[in-house]
Amino acid sequence: MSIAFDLLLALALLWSGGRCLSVDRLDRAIVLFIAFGLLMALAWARLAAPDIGLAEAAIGAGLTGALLLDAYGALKRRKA
Amino acid sequence: MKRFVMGLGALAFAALLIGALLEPLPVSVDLRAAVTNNMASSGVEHPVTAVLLNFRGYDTLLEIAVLLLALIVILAVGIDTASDQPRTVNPILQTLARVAAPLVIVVAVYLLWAGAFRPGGAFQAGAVLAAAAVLLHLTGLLPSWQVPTRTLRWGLTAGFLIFLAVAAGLLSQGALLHYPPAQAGMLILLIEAGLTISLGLILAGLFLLLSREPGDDA
Amino acid sequence: MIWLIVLPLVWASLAFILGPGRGKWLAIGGLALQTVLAFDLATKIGAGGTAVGHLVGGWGAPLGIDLAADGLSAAMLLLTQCIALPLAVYASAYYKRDDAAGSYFWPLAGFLIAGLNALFLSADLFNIYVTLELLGLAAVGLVAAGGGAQQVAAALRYLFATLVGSALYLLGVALIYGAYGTVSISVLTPLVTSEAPRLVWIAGGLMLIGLMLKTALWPFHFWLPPAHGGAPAPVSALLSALVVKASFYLILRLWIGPFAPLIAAAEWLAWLPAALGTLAIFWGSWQAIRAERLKMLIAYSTVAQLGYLFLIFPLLAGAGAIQAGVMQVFAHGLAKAAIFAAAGVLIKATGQDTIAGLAGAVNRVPLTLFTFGLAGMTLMGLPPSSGFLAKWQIIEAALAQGHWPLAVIVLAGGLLAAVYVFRVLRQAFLLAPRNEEATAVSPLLEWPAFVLAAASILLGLRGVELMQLVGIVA
Amino acid sequence: MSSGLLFACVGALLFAMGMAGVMLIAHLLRRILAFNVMGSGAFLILVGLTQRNDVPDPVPQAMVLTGIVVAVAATALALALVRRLHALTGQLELPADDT
Amino acid sequence: MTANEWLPLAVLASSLLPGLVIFALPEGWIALRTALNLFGAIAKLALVAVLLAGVSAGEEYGVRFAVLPGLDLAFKADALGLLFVSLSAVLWLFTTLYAIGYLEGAPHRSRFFGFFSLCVTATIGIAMAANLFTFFIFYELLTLSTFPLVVHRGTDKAMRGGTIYLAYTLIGGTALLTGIVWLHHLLGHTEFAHAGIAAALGPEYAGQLQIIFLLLIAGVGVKAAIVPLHGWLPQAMVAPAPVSALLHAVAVVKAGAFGIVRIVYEVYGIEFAQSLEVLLPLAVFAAVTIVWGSFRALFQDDLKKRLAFSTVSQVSYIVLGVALFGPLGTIGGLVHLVHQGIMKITLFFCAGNYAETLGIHKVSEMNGAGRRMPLTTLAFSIGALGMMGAPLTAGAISKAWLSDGAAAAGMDWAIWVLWTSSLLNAAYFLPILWRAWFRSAPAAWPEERIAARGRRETAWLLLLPPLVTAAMTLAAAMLAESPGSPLEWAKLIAEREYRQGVTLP
Repeated sequence: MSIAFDLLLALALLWSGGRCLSVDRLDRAIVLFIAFGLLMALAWARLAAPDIGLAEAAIGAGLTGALLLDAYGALKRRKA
Repeated sequence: MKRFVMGLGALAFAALLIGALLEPLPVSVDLRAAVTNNMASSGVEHPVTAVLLNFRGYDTLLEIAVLLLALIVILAVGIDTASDQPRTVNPILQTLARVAAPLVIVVAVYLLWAGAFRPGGAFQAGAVLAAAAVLLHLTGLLPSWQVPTRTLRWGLTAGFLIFLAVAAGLLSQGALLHYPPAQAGMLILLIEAGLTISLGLILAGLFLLLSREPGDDA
Repeated sequence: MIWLIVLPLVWASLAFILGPGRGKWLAIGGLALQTVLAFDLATKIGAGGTAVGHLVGGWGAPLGIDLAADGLSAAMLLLTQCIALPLAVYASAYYKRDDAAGSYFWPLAGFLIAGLNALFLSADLFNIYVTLELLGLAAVGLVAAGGGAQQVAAALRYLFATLVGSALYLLGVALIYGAYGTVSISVLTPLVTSEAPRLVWIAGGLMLIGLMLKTALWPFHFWLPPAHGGAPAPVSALLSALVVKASFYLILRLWIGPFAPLIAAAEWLAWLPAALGTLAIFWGSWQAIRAERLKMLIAYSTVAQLGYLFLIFPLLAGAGAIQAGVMQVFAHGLAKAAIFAAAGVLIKATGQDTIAGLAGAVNRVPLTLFTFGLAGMTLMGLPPSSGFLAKWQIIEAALAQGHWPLAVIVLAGGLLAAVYVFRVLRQAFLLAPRNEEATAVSPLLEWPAFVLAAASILLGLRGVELMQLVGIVA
Repeated sequence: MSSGLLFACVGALLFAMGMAGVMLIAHLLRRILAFNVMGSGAFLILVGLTQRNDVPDPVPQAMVLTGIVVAVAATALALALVRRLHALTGQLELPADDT
Repeated sequence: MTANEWLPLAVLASSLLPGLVIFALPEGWIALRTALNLFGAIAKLALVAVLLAGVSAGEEYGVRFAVLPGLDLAFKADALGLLFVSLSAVLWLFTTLYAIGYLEGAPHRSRFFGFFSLCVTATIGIAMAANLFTFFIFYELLTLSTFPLVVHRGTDKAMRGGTIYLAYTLIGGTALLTGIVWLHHLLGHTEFAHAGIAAALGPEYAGQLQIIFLLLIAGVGVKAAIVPLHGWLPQAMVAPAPVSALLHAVAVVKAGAFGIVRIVYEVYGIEFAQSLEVLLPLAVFAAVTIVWGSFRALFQDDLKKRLAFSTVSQVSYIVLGVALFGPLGTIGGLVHLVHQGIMKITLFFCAGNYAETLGIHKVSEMNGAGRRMPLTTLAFSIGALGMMGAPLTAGAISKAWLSDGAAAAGMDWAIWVLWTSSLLNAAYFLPILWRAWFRSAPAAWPEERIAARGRRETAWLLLLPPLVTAAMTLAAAMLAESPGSPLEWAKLIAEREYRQGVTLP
């Protein structure tokens, strides 16, 4: 069971990581990156590292994601 | 062509690395035991916090310096005058944020306190504080930052300076960050309290400074 | 020695609190104190003949982080403070009040110097990673500060190079920790053997490549010329003189430390950096000869001069190679700081950054041109100068071990350097039509540069103490 | 295979992917994403490899915490530069080698 | 530090310190600059006199500092070194006087005199170096300090000359450095010693030592302007007259020639060099240079260029003397080191006077110059006759000893070379004298800058130095046998350089 979950999580990580680098639209890439960060937080939990999980969710996915989204928004606004 | 070669190279590298990862390894040192044995004199009960603020506290000290430095660089890169456009604000959200903000602070304090014996600590607490600030900003309750005032600069730096002062003060004990076991818990809590505030401000600052709308060209 | 790390952190933070453009006196005072401390440390190690250590937190490796200073690190620390102090004086005159580029110079420079000192003192691979990031981000910030599009683009290029370099290094550290369970250099060194698992070889390769990227060794040099050539003069000087040397120091430290058994098992490995270094010398010199902007010429010269540092790797088996490398680090550090500072003066005096625009500069800023000439002597390796001693030592070590091609490369590189140095001097001696009245240049700009250049020459007359100090390697 | 080792291998793949991304992608925001993926890969390897017997080790965990904070600092800095570049030139890619 | 240690340093400092101070002086402080220059020059002469007295009494002067472990910056004031030091010190004084007159009112004099002093310091350093390492340091310093002098005028032509000069000397310096490091690697040191140091290596090193000899001689041969390494010398003529005078008579070419002397006698040792069979090729190159230089001089219309090719030829007299295996040749070569310096500096002073006073730059413009400037032309004539080896001039003494040396070494062809050269010398100098004395002057000089005032044909600071050096040319010949003459000093050196002791006629 846990092995299966790990494998699934691993695949999800690789997929989201790969897609966020290759997807066409920038906003989707950023959203995928945030998803990737959240999956990372899960992986940390699976690795018995809840501290990192918390930090990853808050900083890695949360803050970085917010920064990226904000940057994206600003760039789009200026282009417009 | 370049893409193909690079991709292939990366794949080969990953394969090589995974192959090597799967080989048996002669681990000679295991720090788990060392951490467990020294927990008693570390001043905290949570091993990760003990490593972070005591055993390898020096790393953390420099890491805070990196964070502060990043903030300064962001300030240094662009001194644009902002034209902070009013965002479309949902009044319900605003009310919600007003209620949430004090709650978030309580959560942060809890996380800070919890860090001593379970997952949590200054970083998470600081991140939560920063999240609150971002939330307030997004709901239009907190303007984005311009060049910070001196008070704010004190706030941003205080956590780092407290940490540095404690670290250097402990030189009297024979080494940098050499906590006497009896006072270790208190000193670490002091550092963490300082860090929580400064980290919250810095992390929020990363966002609030970046979200300045740069003018056309300074 | 711990104060060498704490002091710059303190003055950097205080300078930030004081506000934009302020804090130069704090910085100069702090640096003066640090210079004294570095001298003190070097004398102590030189007199005692052994390395000194400091167990942070009192735990000791492998649980805690150790700091250690042997002759090599003491020499690097000394160089750092001795270059930073005159440059601080220079910078205090360089940035005008309200100059956007200078608003945050002092805190950034403080963190940069703290990063350098912490790096030279650290004996813990992961801690070194943190110092590398401190150093790299501070350097990027200095390049970007208040600059135009070109400068920001250069900073971004530099940022990605340094981040990828750190990431490679970090992965190496992760693998080392996985394999041995420690990141302390002193604990690690006896554990690594030539029969180390494949993972350790990969780790070594990753770390060295990452550091070479940060040292801008050919072909990883692409980021250096725009960054060093585009930044304000005091920043270029700090970067070229010190920052790239830090990662070189680490390569050397790892090469003769934990990874020595691996390299002994595959001696041909040592020729790899030497070959890249050779290409760097020729490529960098060639680009410098072709450059049209003065600071680009100097930046390419840095690419070339860094090449010499990597020629010593095949020679490390014999005596004197480390000394030769350190002498070259000193020679290039002092001379390049002086020459970038001098270039800053020339640009201020002539109002342009082209070599063609230098005509007649000798009559306007003679002291600066003299500085340029002295530093140029060091770069060309002409005696009497520390650059000459460095080349002498490399050639001698090469001959002693029968690797005469290295000697030929060094000699040829010296001639190429002469071409690009004299390109500048020749232009400056040309008669110029008396055009616009000369811009007055502050003596606080001219003299620090001169002091640095003079130091690079004087070291060429007395290098004994330094070489003895460097001989004390832990 | 233990979860530790599994995630270490995932880390290796992520690192390689991120590295290829940093080198190949010209768009600066995406390059920042790639750098973050690369960093995450290194972190996974650090913890996963050490915990290949699934016994938690607080030391690498603390290191990764440090690393994450450093990475977010670097990301914020990079974003600041990218946004500045965009404000100055309207570009989101580095100019071809202008050396 | 004892007096015997600091005296050599004081000799160096007597030009170095004034030079450094002069750099810092504002352009307008003429009096202080002049005073410093003269003070330095006179102090140097006084110090040299003390050294000369000491060395002839058997005192040893020397001092050394460690630069790197096992590598010393070392000075010694021995008989050979002092020969060159005294020549430089004497001629520096006169050249300084001349330069003060020549550059009156010209721009950038602080820079000029600063580098001028550095250049003399480098020459003194070369003379007193006690090992090849120290020699090399000052040898390259000489290159660097003369470059700003060569390009002093800042014109495109000056730059071209300067660039060619640099290209030759820096490449030569690289060859020299290669040889020195190689030798240092083999021997572990490069100290100069009587009878040489290279002989300490076994016969299996003969091949390497021959290559090193080639590298070393090629390195110093550039400055000594041995054919085919002489190309820079005529190009460097763009420099102001005092610089040409100093470059040609004292500093640069003599540094090269002196280097050859040190390398042959005190690195290899004359006997060991003979056994390595490297002396004959050196003699052949010297002979070719002697003839080729004289031959090229015939066709130069530019006065300074003609003198330059003459220098090419004459400096190789010294080399030839050194390469002749035997004390007589040695004495001839060494004494010519001094004699050629005095004579050639006279000629360059005079050439400068013609150019500065009347604007004469070419041989074809010399008609009647003797009547307008009799004293200058008198000095010029003495110098020219000396170059030809006419009796009663210093040149005659050198040539006599060189011929005797060639005969003693059994190299009769060298005598023919000397005679050929003398004839060629006559062929390119006599027409000048004839034009100057016996042709009538043109209606107007090319550019008369200094008008004759009463009986003074030009500024006295320009006139005095060539007259003094011309007088010395005669004195060196007439007082050749008296104690303290260059010839007697050369004999002293020869006695010390040959291992078995020498019996001199």
